[in-house]
Amino acid sequence: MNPSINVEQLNSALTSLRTLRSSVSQVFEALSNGLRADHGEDGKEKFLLELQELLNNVNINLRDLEQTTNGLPIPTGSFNLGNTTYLSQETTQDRQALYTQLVNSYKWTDKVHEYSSFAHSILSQNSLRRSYANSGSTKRRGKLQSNHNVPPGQVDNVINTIDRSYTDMKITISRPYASNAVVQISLGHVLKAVVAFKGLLMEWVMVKGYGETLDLWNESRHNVFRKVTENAHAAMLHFYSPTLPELAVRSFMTWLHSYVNLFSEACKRCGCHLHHTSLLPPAWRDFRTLEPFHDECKQ
Amino acid sequence: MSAANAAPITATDSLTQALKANIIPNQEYLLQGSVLDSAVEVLLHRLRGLCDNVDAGPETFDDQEVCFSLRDPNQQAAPLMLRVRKALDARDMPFQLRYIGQPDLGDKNRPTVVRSSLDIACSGMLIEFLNELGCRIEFEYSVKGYMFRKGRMKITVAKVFKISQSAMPPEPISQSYLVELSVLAPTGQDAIAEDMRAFADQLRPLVQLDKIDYKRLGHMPS
Amino acid sequence: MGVTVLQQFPVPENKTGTYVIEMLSKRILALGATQQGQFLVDCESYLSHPQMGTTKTVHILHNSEQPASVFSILESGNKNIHVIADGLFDLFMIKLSQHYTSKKQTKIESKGPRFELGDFCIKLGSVTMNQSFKGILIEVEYRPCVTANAVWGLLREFLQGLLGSSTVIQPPQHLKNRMSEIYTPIDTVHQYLELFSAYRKTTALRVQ
Amino acid sequence: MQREEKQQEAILQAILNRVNDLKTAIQALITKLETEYETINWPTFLDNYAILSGHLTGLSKILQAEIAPQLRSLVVLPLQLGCKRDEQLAQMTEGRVPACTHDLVPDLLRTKPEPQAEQRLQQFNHKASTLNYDTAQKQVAQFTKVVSHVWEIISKERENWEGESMRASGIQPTHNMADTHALVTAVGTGKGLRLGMPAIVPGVGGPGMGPRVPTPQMGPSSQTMPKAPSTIKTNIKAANQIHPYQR
Repeated sequence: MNPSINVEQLNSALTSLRTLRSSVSQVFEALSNGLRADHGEDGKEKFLLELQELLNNVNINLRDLEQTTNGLPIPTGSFNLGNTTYLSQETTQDRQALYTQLVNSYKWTDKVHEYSSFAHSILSQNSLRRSYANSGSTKRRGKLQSNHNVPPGQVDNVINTIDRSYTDMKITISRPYASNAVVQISLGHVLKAVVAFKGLLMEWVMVKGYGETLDLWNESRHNVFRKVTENAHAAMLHFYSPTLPELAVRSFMTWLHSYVNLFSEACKRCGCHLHHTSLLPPAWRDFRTLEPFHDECKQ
Repeated sequence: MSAANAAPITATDSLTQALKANIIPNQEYLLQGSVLDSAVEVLLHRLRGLCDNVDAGPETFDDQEVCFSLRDPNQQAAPLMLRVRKALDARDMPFQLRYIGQPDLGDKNRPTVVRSSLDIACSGMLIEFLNELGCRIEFEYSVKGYMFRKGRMKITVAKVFKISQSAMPPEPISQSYLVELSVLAPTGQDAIAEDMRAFADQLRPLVQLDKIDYKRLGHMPS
Repeated sequence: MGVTVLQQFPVPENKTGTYVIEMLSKRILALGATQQGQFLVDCESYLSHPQMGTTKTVHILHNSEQPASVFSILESGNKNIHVIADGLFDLFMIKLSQHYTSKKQTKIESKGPRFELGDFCIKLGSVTMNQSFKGILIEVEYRPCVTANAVWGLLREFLQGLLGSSTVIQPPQHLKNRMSEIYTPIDTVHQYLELFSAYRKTTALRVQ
Repeated sequence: MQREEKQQEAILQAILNRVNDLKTAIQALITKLETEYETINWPTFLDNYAILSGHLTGLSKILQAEIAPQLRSLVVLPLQLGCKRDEQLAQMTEGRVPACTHDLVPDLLRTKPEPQAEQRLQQFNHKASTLNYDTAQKQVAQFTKVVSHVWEIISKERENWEGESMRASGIQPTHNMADTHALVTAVGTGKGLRLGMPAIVPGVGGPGMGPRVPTPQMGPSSQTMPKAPSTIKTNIKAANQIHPYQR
């Protein structure tokens, strides 16, 4: 929108245009009606007088319009009206199907607004801060680079270094969605995992069995790997460190690597492979000692 | 739940059922021909236009076929011929074990060769298995070419090579591509043969697909 | 496909096979398992024609867990060569009937209920040959794991829990030298064949 | 007696139906010719003739068959002839025969060929019976020769015509029978593939070469007459142009 256009002026110009139009239509109306009974005897002259008066009116109105339009600033360049330009081309409202679209978009924006307000209220209570957006200290904000905006090359470097340090854990990087890495990990013949990164920030983990097909969203069909996935999410959040993102990834990978003995090592606490109720092997690894425990035995 | 807990039927029973219902494709309808190397591009073009899998382009294959024979212990019947086909370009695919019966050309009115055929996908140590079973390798060759589909019909255009013993590049059998049009179907579906004849006519005069009796040709003095 | 162990379960002197199966089913259901249908493993053996030289045996096995497959194991001397094929392999054996003849009276099968318990799959099979009851085979599969040596301790613990801690559980002969390899369905079939062959040698226990 | 009468009636009815069919077909043909001669589609018009001949053969079948022996023994005796117009007869014949006159009756009730025709037929019969066996044989042979020659020409033209599209654009034959047989035998029986056997030199001494090719094809043999196609083509075109039914 061009700010230099005075809306008041524009309004008055439009009003004078309207009066001009109505006066012109009065002229035509009088003309079309022709002589009427109330013109009386010498109707012809009266009629002509009336017509003259009306035309005078038109003249006056036209002058008014000219004056107001002269006062308007000349717009620079053409207006960009967007899709509304097409409005002039199709006048039947039904055929434009605008109404439903408008209603839908209104609903959308309404929903977005609602959700974002909910999200805001929830996030503001959440102590687990994974971004700097509201991390209090304004001083640190400037110095630190955010760890979800890291060049892909650096991410590759970090992950490849981790890959090289394990012989029985193979890590491959792919980037199916733009620049963010999706990392596939296969750990011996025990399990496969897929980790979605945002920069150097781990966002999602899914653990599956050796024979299963890997994807980001479908859960494993085996109970034990569903439990491991659950624990891996906990670990991902536990290891999160905004200041040292590399360390977070490295610690997570070390932790994940400890699952290499998922089936062969017994629980450190109860000494059994299978927990007597859940019938699961020790699917929890201590964050520091990496010792295996059943979920139920870890306290 | 009770229905799910019903005892599974034995494999033999289900096979007998399938045999009774006549749903096992054990007949091969076959037409054969060849096309000179110089004209193969034209043929491929035409097939691309005629066949179903156009959008994906022609499917290539590179197979090795080993032909085994198993002699009759009573020395009465002709030896059993078995063929094993393995894909050289996709090593993790299962082997294909084929039993092919005597070709039946029938009279002039029958449009295609009909022969009984069993196609079995096999994995594991098939070659060793057949060797231990008592089979002898008769000959082997490799075929490399293109595969097309048109409904149930399969059209292959392939070059046949001798397997070279040394590191030499494989030597082609002739200056032509072997063209085969075949359908595997259960017994008695002779209508498909007419379709095949109609399709073969569309490839004329580029390729002459015919019933060819290799047995008769093989015994002809050359 | 997870690692599977096949275990023979001794039938006490004065009990029938049906009784033992029922007892074991109750025990497994008490652990929280659900029954998921029935299973069937069968085996038919073909002997080579005497004029073909040394006798060779072809065992054809079907497993309802892999319903579209036919497992064929050729026994020649001390070598076992297996081929996994699709269902038409049975027709192929008919073509070979001149060369290999079926020993109908040794057709043997194991069938019974199939349970799922967490990641485990347990099958209680009663073995019959020629309609005569031969014994009980328990198949336990732990599905998440693919190598036998990693999961052996876990499986032993489970089996001992199921069958009583006094049971001695040894890895099956077939698995002993391939403990670190990836487990495939044919390994299960080999185990069945081993035990089926053992049953064939013993005389029939009693009519069920 | 009654049974015979009934039979006779049925046969007459059948013949009458056939004749009526024939009549309507002829009528339709005539109407078409008279009313639509400007817009007529000649191939469909020719179909009408086929219908006619179908009806005729149907009729003659009935007459030839021995199902009507009684009819042969029946006699039609014209009792009275006259020039007076007989309204009933005219109506029955739809105005075609107004009276039973001396002029028409011999033709209508004729059971034998015309005397002139009979005479000529006798002449031919006589000629045929007196013909020498050898000469007859010779003539038959000659005729067969001519027919087979024409047949040969036609089939050869057809062969060339089929290959026309290829050769017109200058493309060489695209397949070779010898190669086909070499490939099929190699794949089928392993000829040339077995160890220690000499390979088939492509095209030389391969199976199926020479005159023993089972299905004579246009493959190599048609190369012997490279000029023919063009003339044939023009001939066909010319024939098309003078085709009477082409519009």
